[in-house]
Amino acid sequence: MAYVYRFKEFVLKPSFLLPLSIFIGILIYSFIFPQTIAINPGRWYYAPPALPPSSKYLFGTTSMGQDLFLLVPLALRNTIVISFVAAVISVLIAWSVGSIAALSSSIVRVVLLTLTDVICVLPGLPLLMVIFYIWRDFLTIPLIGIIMGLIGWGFPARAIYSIISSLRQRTFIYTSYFSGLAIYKIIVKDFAPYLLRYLMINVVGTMTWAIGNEVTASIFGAMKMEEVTIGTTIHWAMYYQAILLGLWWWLAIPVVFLVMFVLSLYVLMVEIDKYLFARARVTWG
Amino acid sequence: MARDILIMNNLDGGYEVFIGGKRRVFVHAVDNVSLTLRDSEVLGIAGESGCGKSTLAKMIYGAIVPPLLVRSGSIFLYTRDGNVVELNRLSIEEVRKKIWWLEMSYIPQNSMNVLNPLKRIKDQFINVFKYHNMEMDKNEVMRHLKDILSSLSLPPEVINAYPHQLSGGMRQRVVIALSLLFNPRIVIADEPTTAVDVVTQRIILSLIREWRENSKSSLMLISHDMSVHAYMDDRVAVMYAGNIVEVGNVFDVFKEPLHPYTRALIESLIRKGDKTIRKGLAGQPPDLVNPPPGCRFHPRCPFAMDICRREEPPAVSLGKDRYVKCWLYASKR
Amino acid sequence: MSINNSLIIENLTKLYGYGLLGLKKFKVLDSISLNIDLEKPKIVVLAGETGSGKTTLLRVIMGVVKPDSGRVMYKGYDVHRLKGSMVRWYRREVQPIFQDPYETFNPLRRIDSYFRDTVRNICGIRNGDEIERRIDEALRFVGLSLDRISGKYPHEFSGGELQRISIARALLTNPKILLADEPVSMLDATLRVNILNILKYLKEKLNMVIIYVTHDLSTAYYIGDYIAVMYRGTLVEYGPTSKVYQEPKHPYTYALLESILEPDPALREKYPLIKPSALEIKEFLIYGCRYASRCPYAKDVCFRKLPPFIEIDGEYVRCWRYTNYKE
Amino acid sequence: MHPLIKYVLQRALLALLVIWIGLTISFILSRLMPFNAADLFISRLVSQGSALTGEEIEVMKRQLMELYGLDKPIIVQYLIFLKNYMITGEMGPSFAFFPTSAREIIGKALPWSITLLLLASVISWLVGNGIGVLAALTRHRKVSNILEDVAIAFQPIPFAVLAVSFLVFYALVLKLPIPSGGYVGGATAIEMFIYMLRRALFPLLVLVVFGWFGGFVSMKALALKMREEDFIVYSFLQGAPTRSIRLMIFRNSILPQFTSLVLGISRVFVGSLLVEYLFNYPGIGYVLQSAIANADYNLMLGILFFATVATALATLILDLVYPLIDPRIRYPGQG
Repeated sequence: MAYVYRFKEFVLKPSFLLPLSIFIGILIYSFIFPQTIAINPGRWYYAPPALPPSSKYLFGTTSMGQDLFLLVPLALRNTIVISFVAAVISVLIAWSVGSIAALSSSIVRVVLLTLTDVICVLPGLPLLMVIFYIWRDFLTIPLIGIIMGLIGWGFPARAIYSIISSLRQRTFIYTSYFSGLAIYKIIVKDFAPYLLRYLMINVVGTMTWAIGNEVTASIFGAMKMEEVTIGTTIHWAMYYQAILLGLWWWLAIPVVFLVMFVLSLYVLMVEIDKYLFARARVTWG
Repeated sequence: MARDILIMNNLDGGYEVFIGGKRRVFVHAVDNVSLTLRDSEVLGIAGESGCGKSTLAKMIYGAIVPPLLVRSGSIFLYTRDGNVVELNRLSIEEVRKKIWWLEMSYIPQNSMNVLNPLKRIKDQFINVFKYHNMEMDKNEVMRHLKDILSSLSLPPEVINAYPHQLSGGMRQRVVIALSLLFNPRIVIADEPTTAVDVVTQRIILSLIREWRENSKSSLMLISHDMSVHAYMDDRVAVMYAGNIVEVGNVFDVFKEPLHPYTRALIESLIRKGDKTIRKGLAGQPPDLVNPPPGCRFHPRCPFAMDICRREEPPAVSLGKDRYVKCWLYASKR
Repeated sequence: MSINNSLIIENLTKLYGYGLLGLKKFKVLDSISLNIDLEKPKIVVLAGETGSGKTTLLRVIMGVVKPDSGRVMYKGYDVHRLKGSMVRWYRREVQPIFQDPYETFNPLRRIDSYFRDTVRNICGIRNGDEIERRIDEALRFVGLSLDRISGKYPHEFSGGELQRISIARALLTNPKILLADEPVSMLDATLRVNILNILKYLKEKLNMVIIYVTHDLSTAYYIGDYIAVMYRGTLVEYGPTSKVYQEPKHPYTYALLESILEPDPALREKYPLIKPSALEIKEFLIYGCRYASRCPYAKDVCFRKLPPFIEIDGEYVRCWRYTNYKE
Repeated sequence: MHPLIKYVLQRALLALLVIWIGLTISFILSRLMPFNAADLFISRLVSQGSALTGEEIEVMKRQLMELYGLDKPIIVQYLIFLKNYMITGEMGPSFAFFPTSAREIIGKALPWSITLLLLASVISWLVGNGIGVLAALTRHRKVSNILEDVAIAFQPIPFAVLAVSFLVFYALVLKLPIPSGGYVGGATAIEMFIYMLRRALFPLLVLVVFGWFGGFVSMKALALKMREEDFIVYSFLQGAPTRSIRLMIFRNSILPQFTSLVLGISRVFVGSLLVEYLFNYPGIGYVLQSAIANADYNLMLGILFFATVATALATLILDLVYPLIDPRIRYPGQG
């Protein structure tokens, strides 16, 4: 006897609705809201400096006279774009390398797996910091993401490799073969549902990894400091001694938004995963 | 006549499961079962998978771990020193210390996968001594071990091996050796030979048979395969959807199966050198959450009558040691 | 027997590696030759213990495992050298049934998608109504119908049902040969007979050849017309089932027949006790007869040289006892 | 050749390969800088009016030329670079702390970092796995579920964010001072070590407080699954006392976690760089920050090299040790 997890039931669950609305809210605030304001929120001294949150400046202002209510969405947007680009690039590389390694002959496989091992072992963050620092004058927001993607595909590629190699051994692949499916169709029909799940985990995992790297590198100052991101905002706050001066909002507001974004993304992923895979689960028997 | 050493009265239980984390249902796997096990006999429990055989074995052994739940019934055991204990009144600590492995041991289902992968075979044996606080000289233990292993045709090198280094059949024999370690008076074997091929099955069954004939212990053998019962049993009990539907001497049951289910089980067997078309049993055992009313077998029974659909049949005693739970043999109301 | 209407297995050898990087090899299949003519419907049983190579042989015939030497000829074509549309043709002619019904279908895919794929891709039928008619027809052979299965996932069926569904899917292409890999070993005894009866019925009704792999010699006799007994990668005996059962020629076949348990308590005292031999990779590495170390008739030559596969009145056997080999 | 030796060699080769690739990347980076390092920095030093004599500037120029071999063909430059790093260990001068060499600065900071790193990764691994197994076995389901919720909620948050939040909390809510102070001169090794431990206490606390989630979550899941394993149930039925069963569950589920211990070292490495900087702990992270603040490329490349060597060695050790602990995984070709 199986329990069928219905779509409606899943969508109406509070544990799905709440993170979904937070997620959408943050996206609106960070992507649509900045389009509606005329001034560049990164500019200095368009607001009085170092004001605590009030009804006029909802999230307070920085020592350089920036309104955090206007600054944070821009920073959030840039950070999200960086992490998303990094995730897309790393997933593309990881999936091609992992699946080619799993499906090809021994020499290609050994070469690709060794390459993957090397990428896994290379210390990502120090490398990124050096790269970012040397080319800080040439960096753009998408480029930061691309560079992170080029370095962060090691562990996902390893996972994809092992998933595909074990899927290959399953009997139902033979059934599909004898149902007249060509190899690429077997990959689409039989592998895809399993891989889809991992794709989701992969994208979310790489995004949080990239966010972490962006913030850490920025705190060290190894980043294009003129770009407004969550990391650079924190960096400047610390650079101008926000803690000593007691300007807690300068640090707390960006951090709170970032945490809300990461957590809502993570919970959404967990819930969608539960729904997709409840179908295949037999509750008892 | 041999003495009864294990008496089960009106055992009733099953699994409490949550479906989708919400609805709570009760899977009624064992429904009002009474049985006795005698001194020095092999009692077989037959039936398809999903009929509650393994659950019954767990209940008798006392392996009551949630979600398994015993709702009523009692089990009496005549111990080695002549006392009678009611097993389900004892605390789990007492059962663990005094009953398990000393009076009664257990060969679990898929026994080739029950050994600790990180321990050498000899340490797994030594651990059992430790569990029961037995002080033994190390050399003596080793000698004893080698004896037991060689009686199951296992080479002595086995004791230093890790489980993954042995073949499936060898691991199964190691588990049997473990269960016979203290020469218990009762062994409960739950499908000891499923998942092995016929040759290995034959080997394992002959080894168990040989051991039992020497030790005069009692064996309760659970298997869905009737030819295993024909080879091993003294008495056989047939179980269907949580009920014992027929009990009897193995020769009588195979010669003249009474319950339509028993008949179907035996008729579906293929004999060596027989090409005549056999009939299998259509359908499958019922859902134990909502079993059919009346006799649970009636939807699959070729002799089903009106009364079978309404009322549960009584257990009818037919001669010595022979019980059948079927309206065909009851005085119809 | 014509080449154009038979399945000919010629001198098939398959090596598997073990040890470091798989550099040491042993033969999972060693010089197997077998001719099966496709004129008359028949069931050929491949029998043997775990590790006898019977499933590997079946996979080689399916074309999904490549042999290291030797070949499989189907109707005059080498199965492993088919190209383009001939691959599709071979998949239409030969269809498999697998051992574990729960592994046969992807748990995340609906059952009927397999049926539609098969009809569309292998039979080349595009018309929706015609597809449904074909599927329903095939399912009726095994006592099911399209309505019963459409839109459902594998976990909504019992093992017996899934195995029947698996057979029905194989029937869609109207295959000449059905390759059944222990289709009943995971099922209850009561359900086994049903599946076996379906296979028997199909053989007659659809004029098919079924190659049936099993380790259970009693079902082998029930269903088989011919039997091939395998031991540790070699084919030791092949012949009509009744002949092999009445007078087994190879000592291993004899031992295997002895191990059958009869469902009759009256017979049990007659069974001899069998002592086990540890299944060892060593037995694969012997140059001679693999059974030599367990054989009561073993001579020196048995350990050194693989016996030839010789014919004795309609049966084939691989044993030195039936040759006039002198040392 | 004995398969074991072959395996060890294979793994060691992989480690060397990683180090080599790391070095090559460093070389490419130093060559692809959008400016000529040597000229730029000498001119910068001079323009800053630093009190360098002409002689010192000459020395620095010579050292840089030697290190990079700037006047030779690119292949020769590459070989010289490899030789300098891998064989002589010469990394050239630090721009910011001239005339101290980069190697000397890193060498001074390294013991501090390694102490912190090892302590942090081992302690947070122990804490995470220890609580994890207890949470799986405890009868107090509520407590263990709350712990799990906390861990799951914190797990996806990047460590940098947690560390900064902690700093804000520590300085603004608790109003406590941030410890400072660096190397002490003239102390004995033992005094030095004790001082080091005292200084490490605070960053260590941060690393452990936010470092146990991963270990906890996976260990709890593993131990819960282990509890249902056939061999555990079988031991229970054999009459094993609860204590033995708990020990067995612990032993069997801790094994796969060794992988995460070593992987954890590289994760903690990133965290410790940050914590060292945030809490003024005089380790590699602190040095890295000043290298960045002073545009000291040579020092940055040196740190990158050390980081590569460290992770490569840690992975190598894991690969070699793991089969010793788990009998199921033998070195290939063995038994």
